[in-house]
Amino acid sequence: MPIATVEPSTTAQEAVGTSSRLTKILGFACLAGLAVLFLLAFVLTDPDERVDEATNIVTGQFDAVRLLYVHFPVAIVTYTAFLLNAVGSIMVLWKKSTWWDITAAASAEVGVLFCGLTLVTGSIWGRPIWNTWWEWGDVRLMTTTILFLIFVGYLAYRRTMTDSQVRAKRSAVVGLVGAINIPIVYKSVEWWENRTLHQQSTLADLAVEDLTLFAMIFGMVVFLGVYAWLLIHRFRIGWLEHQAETTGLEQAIAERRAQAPDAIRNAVTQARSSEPETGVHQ
Amino acid sequence: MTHIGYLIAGWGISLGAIGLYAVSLIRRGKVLAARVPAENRRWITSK
Amino acid sequence: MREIWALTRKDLLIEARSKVVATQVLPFAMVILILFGLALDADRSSLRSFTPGLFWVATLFAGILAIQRSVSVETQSSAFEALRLSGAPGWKLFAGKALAVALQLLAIEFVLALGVVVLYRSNFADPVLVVTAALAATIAIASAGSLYGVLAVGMGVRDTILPMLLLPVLTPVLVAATRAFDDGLGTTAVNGWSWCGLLGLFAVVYGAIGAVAYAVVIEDA
Amino acid sequence: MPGFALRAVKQRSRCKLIGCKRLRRLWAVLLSVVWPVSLSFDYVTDSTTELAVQVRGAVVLLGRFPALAGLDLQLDTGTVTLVQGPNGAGKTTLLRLLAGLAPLESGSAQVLGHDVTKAKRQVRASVGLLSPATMLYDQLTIAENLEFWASLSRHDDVDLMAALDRVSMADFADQQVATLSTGQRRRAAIAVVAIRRPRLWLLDEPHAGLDQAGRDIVDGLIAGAIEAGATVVVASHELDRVRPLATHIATVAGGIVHSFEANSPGGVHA
Repeated sequence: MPIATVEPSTTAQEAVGTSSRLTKILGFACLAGLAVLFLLAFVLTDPDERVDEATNIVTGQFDAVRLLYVHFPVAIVTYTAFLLNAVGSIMVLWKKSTWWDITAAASAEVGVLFCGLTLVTGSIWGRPIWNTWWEWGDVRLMTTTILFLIFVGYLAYRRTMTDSQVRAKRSAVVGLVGAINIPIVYKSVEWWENRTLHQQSTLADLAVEDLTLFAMIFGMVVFLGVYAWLLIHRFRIGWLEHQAETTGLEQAIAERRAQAPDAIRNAVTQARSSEPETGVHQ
Repeated sequence: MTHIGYLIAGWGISLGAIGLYAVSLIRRGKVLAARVPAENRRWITSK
Repeated sequence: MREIWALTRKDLLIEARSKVVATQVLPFAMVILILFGLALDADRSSLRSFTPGLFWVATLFAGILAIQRSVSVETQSSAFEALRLSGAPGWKLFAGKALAVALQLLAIEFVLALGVVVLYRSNFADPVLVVTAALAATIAIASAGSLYGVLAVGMGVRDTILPMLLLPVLTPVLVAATRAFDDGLGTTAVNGWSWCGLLGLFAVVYGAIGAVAYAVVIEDA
Repeated sequence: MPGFALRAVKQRSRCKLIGCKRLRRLWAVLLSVVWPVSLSFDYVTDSTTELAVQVRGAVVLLGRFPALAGLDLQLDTGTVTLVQGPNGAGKTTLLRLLAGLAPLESGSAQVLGHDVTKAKRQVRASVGLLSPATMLYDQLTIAENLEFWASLSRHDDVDLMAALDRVSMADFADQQVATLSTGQRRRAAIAVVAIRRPRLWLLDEPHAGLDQAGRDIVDGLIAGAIEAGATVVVASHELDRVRPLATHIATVAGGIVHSFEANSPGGVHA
């Protein structure tokens, strides 16, 4: 991750973006964490192998389990991101807060990325373990897919509006209704097919060693850090966009007001020319 | 190591996509920051 | 109540005069049925076993059009402004618009039901269950649809964004309604009434969300 | 022209918000020109009458364009105000703001004692906005349209035929709107506003598209509204028509009220 180096304040005007000292520290910590996670996932932990003592047949996920060290944290980040979006949506509707609107939008965008990655990594893991890229009968897969579609729609919806107040309020409604829908989707799909493959082979069913569990939790922490880094940067972009809008606004108001004397002079001329229907076009 | 192709694909796609997204964010931020006066970029100044 | 009925009556009256749903949306729903039949190679037994799903997918697609029509009735003469100016509470406006959509959807579903009986040789073994499930599902679809319809108003891209927003949200309704019909049509042995109960819950939840959110959307901006 | 009062006194406080030195200087110059005149203008200080409209520093955005750029306006109950100004001055947006339809970016606006942002529904229910869009359903007859809007705004008790008669449209009551001419639609739209018995009439180009008889109907309607104790705001380019009726004339330009002056109704203007 190329992060701008700290520059003396005199030249801070150029080459500064959305990074600050905090995000630089966080960014390097995340890179280091990812390296450690990589080590944990590929070197320090063992493949998932269970030996049936009666028949001596070896079962388990073998090395495919190493995919879970990325799939599980990414999924956790997805749900965190959409939860934050729901919180932001509530705050927009309750407090009419621009800050929360930008946060909600930022979190949804990062959430859609991670949701897509959850689906992709889950699918890649499912191919050797479930023997299929896609399993219709799995509740979590279906729910996550619907979640993904709802928030892709949310992002597309945000892009259709330019008025920031209208956009904030309406997309908050869309985000919130989408979030409320998630438990409904989960419940209905669970009823739909009473089996879920997920429950057969995840965290709880692995030959759980301390290190496996630690790697999972460590991965979760690292990816939440990555999420925080992305969220902060995305938030600052949204905030800069908002700033650019408001800065433009004050100037636009000033220019608009300055039109008044000219416009009146034209209007007077127009009244004298006794053609009241014709207005002055600006 | 079993399933080596799946592992490379899963980890590669994940880290690659996140990395690309991070780079795009930084780029977007730099372009936008140039359009906003410095005093409004509060995280840069130590206020 | 008076305001709700006035709105519903107005929308139905406009439909009775313009016949947009009757001459465009309804035939479209039948076209979907026939396309399914052709695409699935007119294999009667598979068509019959797929009937519940095909029925509800056709209803959802036709429903999108009916909702767009319901919105365009108001936008064509900027009547949404006048609805706001009427001072009527948002939830009543929502109820009136959603009720009109629901009644039109029920008419579409009735014709679709005749269609699957004739075209797919489906058999409505348990009419009480089928009608109850259809009522609950229709209320849920009309509620969510009316809300998303008004959310998409005021944008040039209305026609393309509405399905993308609405259909993912309606997936649970599709699942539950299909399962209830599976029982009602005897295609799969499931407990249709428990699914029907779930549909009833959806109708209540989407109705409540719609009423609150519609007021938020229409009273602002 | 006596009583020419630039209502820039309050706008001085907005300058800080705008933060533009050039503009502040501009206002200072304008103020110094206008100040002696505005002293003699005691309309604002007389607060014995109830205010129908009170707008302070209103900024309304259309997209990112400030259609209203810090507008101030006060109107007494029972007045008829002609809002004049060139196209794009912000007249329509001002009327929409007063109807509770335009969101305020900053500033405040009270209409008939209700805040337009906090009590939108009360504001909307008590004003009558006649806008360029007729807001009639094409497929319904005039009578059905009237009936619908009457029951939606809980005015079912009004005599719809009498309302149509007042705009000379009783003969067309059972015709679909789609078959009517522009002028006839305008008349029907006027009837829709009239049955609401609004306390504040907001007329946006009420004379547009009307024949001589139709214009007389509008004038009669304004007179009737005043008799009923309502307040009227007319945005119009038909100055010769409205001036004889107006008690005040507000000139809007550049998104602000540029001048606000009393007018003696009854045909001062030739």
